[in-house]
Amino acid sequence: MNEEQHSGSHSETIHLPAPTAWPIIMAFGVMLAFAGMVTNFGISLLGIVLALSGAIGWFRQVLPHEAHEDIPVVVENIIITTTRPEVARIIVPEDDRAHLPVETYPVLSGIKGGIAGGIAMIPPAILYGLIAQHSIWYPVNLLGGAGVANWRNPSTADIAAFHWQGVLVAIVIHAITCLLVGLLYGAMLPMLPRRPILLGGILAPVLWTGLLHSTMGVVNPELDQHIAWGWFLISQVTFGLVAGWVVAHQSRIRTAQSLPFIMRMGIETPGLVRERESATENEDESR
Amino acid sequence: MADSTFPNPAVPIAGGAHGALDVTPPDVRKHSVLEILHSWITTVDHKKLGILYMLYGIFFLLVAGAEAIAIRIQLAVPNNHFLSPQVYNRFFTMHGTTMVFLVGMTMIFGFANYLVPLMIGARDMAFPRLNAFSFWVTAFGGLLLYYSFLGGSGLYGVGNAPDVGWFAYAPLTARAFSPGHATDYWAIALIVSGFGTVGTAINVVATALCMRCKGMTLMRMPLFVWLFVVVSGLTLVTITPLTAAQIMLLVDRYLGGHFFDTQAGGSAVAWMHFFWIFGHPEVYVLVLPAFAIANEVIPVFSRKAIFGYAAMVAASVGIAFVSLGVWAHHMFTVGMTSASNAFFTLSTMLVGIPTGIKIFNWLATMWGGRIRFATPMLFLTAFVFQFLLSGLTGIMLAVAPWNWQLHNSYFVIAHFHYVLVGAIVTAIFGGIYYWFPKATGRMLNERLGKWHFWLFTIGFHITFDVMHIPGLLGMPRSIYTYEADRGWGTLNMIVSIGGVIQGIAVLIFAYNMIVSLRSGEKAGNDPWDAWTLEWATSSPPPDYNFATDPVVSSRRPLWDLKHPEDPDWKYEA
Amino acid sequence: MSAIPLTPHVSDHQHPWHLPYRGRIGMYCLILGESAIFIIFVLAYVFYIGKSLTGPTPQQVLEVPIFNSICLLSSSVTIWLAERNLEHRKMKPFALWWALTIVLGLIFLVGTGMEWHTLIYEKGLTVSTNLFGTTFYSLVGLHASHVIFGLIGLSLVLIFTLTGHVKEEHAERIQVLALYWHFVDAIWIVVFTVVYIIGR
Amino acid sequence: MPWQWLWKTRNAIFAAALLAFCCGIVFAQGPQAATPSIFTPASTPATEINNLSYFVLEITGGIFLVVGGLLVYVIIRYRARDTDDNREPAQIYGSNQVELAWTVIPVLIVVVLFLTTARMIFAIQDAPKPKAALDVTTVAHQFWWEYRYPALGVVAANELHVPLSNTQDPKPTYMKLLSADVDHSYWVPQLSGKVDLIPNHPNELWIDPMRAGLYVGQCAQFCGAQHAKMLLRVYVDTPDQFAAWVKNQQQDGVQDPSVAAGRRVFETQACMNCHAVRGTAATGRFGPDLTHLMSRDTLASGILHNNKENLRQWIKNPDSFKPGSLMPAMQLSDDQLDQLTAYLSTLK
Repeated sequence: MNEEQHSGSHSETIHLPAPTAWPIIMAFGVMLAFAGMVTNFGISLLGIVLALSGAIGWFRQVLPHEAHEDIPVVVENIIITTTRPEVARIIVPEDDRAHLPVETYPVLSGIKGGIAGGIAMIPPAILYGLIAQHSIWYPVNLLGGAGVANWRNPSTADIAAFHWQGVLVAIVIHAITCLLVGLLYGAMLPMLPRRPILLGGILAPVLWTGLLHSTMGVVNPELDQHIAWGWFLISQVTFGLVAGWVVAHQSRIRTAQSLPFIMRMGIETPGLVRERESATENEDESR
Repeated sequence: MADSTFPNPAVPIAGGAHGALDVTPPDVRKHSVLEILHSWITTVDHKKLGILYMLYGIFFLLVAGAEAIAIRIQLAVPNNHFLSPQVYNRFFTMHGTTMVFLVGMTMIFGFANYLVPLMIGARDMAFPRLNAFSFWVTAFGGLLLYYSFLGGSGLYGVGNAPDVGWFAYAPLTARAFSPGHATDYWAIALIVSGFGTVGTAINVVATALCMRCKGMTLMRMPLFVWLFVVVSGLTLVTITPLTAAQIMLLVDRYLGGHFFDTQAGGSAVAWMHFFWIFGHPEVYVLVLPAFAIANEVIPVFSRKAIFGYAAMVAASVGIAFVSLGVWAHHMFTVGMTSASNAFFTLSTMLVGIPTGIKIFNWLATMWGGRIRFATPMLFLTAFVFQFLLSGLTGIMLAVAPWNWQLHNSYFVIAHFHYVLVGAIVTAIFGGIYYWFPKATGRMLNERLGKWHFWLFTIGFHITFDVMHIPGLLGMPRSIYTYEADRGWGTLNMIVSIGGVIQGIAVLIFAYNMIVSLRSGEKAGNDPWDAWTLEWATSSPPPDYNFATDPVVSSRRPLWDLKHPEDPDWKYEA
Repeated sequence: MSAIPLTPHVSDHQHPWHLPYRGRIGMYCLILGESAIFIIFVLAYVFYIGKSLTGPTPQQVLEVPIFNSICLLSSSVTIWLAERNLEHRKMKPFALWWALTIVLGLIFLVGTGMEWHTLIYEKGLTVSTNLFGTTFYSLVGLHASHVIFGLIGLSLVLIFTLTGHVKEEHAERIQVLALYWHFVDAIWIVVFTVVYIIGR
Repeated sequence: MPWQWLWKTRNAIFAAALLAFCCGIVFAQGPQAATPSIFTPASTPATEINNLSYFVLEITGGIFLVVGGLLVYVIIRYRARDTDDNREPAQIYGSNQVELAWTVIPVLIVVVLFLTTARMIFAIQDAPKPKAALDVTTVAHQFWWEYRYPALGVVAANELHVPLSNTQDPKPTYMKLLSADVDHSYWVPQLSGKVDLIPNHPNELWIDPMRAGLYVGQCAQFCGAQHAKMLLRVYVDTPDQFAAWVKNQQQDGVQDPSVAAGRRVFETQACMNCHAVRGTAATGRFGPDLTHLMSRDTLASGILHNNKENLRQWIKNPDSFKPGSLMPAMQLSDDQLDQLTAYLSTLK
């Protein structure tokens, strides 16, 4: 394999493919063959003859053995050096925030929390539909309305009726959003202080609802007109609380708050790796 | 290959970490002009072919740039008569076609040819003769395209070049609307140069997969090489549909076929689909090499390893795959169903996610570094900024309803020139400043380089920032002139002035290359204190690249040599 | 043979360094690109089914070329048998199977030629007759041109075999060529399905 | 030293100043009255797109401020300094958590943007057509526009008249878009987004203009030599104006015996092969219908003011205004030109 390039490099010469004019002749022939279509058939003929002779010449270059030339090697020392011989390390102070808890939740717990919360927020939403509009489809259609064709200025009865597109779109939107929020939550969890229930259960839903309240007029005006923000907030908080509860009941892992922010971010760098390895070793010993 | 003797034990150098390599000095025998010419024409050396690709690309950059300047002069004031409508239409068609196929494609393959074998520690490409054929057939295809200025309607007719737009929408390309041979030139020249493109793409993939030096596993390949594997794969599945569409066009024009003949039930929309199935991934074929250059230059000048190597590889592959499913966002106005419009809106927005990851990773690479703003890094910093902006205008265009307003307006022109000039050309300039010392043994003049950078960047922003506005004010593309009462006059004048400034900057660049080649500062083998294998041989490298086959054990083999106390392989393993 | 020690890692020296054969990778790439061309032509064919404004229609003029297809598809088997024989250094059976492959390919080409002759001169279908004619001749013609290129390659190998130039060490290269032939056959299955089953 | 820093970044400051200067010129001058800006909508589709565009601009602007701000911070904070201790900085290889976080946040943004966009696509594209809607068939030609009002029996060219609409009693105009030759695109930015006119591929477009007046635009798909001079003029009339306009257009061409000579020129010099004048033998369809030529403000698809002198010049040599136009110069004598112009001027 790769015979002519990589063999015999220990001697004073190296085999390299020999220069050849056949490829350029063939290329010129191919071009002329096509150029004949816009000029003159004779040019095509000339091109075909050239291309064929190029192909034959090329063929003879590689068969039965690829032609090569020997290039003499003159050995010279190349010094590989740098102007910056030293490398800085990220210094991790040992006493950094040692008083904080040293346990947190794995990334996957966020996804589990997202799924659980997504399921848990359905009952309050449905309940709202039943109480306010006597239809379980009302909140579903509000969410899925964007995907239902011809949905302009719907009446309340319209929204309360069953539309299979609405259900489908609502399920997709709901599932994607819950999973993503859960994933984001899980990814950032190890970086942030604990109290997932306070953060994810109360604070995040309130912020999220506020953000939606201000942008919903553009994102989905039908939803904006028909939405009951109180119930919306309840659903969101349900999501947050359940997600937080699920996360809180996952088994904890140790990478935690005694470390500086850069390590909680999961940054990979030589100095920190050593630190982390030694941390796990200590952990093993302590157990 | 099996044994691993150490013939050159490291020689300690005061104050530096070190390693040692064997190379030869360049051949110093005197050659006649004819001999030199002969050696370049018959060469199968990837380095020489890479340089040929670059020179060819730069030549056509100047040609197509001149066309752009003429276009801008014509548009500088309303109701101008500098160019006739026919000449204007030929110029913008040729400008687009040249820039995409003869400048963009050749320059990126110039980089691939020169650097991929060096970076993976190989002696040449996998198929050296195919490599030569690919270059020459591409080159002759380009010459054929420009020959149309002389021989448009056959040798005896009045000279005219293609004038149907670089997208050549049917049925404007039918014999009934484009008599003569101008459109045939367009199709045939692109088919011919397409052969070369496909050949090189095959070559790059085979080289990267089959020619790696010992220890260079796939996950240790420089990101540059990774990106070019992705680019070549993408080229293989995008240039070929274009060739297929051109064959259909020629069947229509020569054999009386009806593929795009709307009178006989053919479909004009089918051409748009076929063209954009090629046309949109083509943008990524061009921009991924810009990413590739950024992935090499930004870490070296920030003095840090690239942040998130695996994520960068995944994002590149992701971009390639998603880009195959977004073509119809060029067709939001042709009357697709609302569901199709929604689908292509979504798929287009999805491209933003892997590209976002890349921008964040470059920022994280620079974060905490010691950034040296030499000319290559200046260009690459501008690249990141401009690419961010073009990505955001891309999101705007992906919003189908807004696209109904923006499509085919000057906003779109500004957007894709932001990608093509602001991202791709800027990165390529940076790449040339970075690797010129390796290819020639001499540094490009830093002072001229700074002039080039600042003039070019300022000119760029004057031109293309302002160019968005006439689009928002209702100015469509491809018009040779416009009414005076539309309020586009001043804006177009500013845009044209910016274009001239960019032209001057490019001339400075060309001057810099010529001067530095003759009398530039000697580069040495590793002027930027870099980490990939191409810097482990002399500048310019000998014909055989490496006297002995390199062996690597990490993504940054030269870092390992320079910092034996903190080698990468310790971390990566 | 020596190597530059760019801080070799200990474990690297324990595994032999193995890379794929470049010819095979190159052929896979070529097949990838060719597939894209065929996809576009097939899509065009499917898109234009039933869009012709005038006759003749496929039902009126097309006959299913079953014998032809069997010949072409069985040539995939014969070329595979030839490859196996070459690997085992059995040159005579190799040449025999290889020649049979070429004969089968030729039968296919002649069959296609006769089909076209009938269509053009008896049934009056040309490229410019209607959309069906345009798409039919383009797609089938594109495939036929690939068969021709494949046959040229196969014939060259046969000539070299008969003159005694082909040896066991060329097996890898010959397998690459066979790969191309398999691709041409596989494409025929697609073309056949689209043109003679779906489109008819 | 701040001064040193200023001196070092003088190029950047110069660039910023130049940019600010340019923006100043642009906004000091401001868009003119006839500017078809997409930000001054006058019809529901354009208004909804305008609102959506502001929403998208806010989101992308926010992203730009955050990421661009980070870039500027990195450039300033982490540039190599003279006081550099000549060490390599700490090497950081990546972080899965951080990658995950900055993947999910863009995905969430995409979800929001997509839902908003999808709703808008359906709202505009699939809007139900009210009974009161006016139907117009628009046929694009190289390089002019033909308008047919099938319910009203009116054929017009280049200048579209539509009735005013309002939210209480909507009177939208639904256009069926056809092409006689190559691809064109219908774009009047203040009324709606553009829709292409493609041969053998009918499309639809609707507008419900809320303000009377003239709206301009032009063909937005390259269609040949005179693509640039294929201008669009949409007149939004009050109900009375519109009724009067329709009434006039429905009549046959004026038969004025005093210009019979000109009419003879029209009928003998091949004009009638391409142009129609209702009530005469001229029924050509390749060029614009001239039955009510003088009721239009402009000639040659909006590029010339419609008066006798321009009309005469245009007939004499169309190529001097529109090189590549499909209307041939008929090589008429000066007398013939005068007679023909006089005749056409009576077609009110």
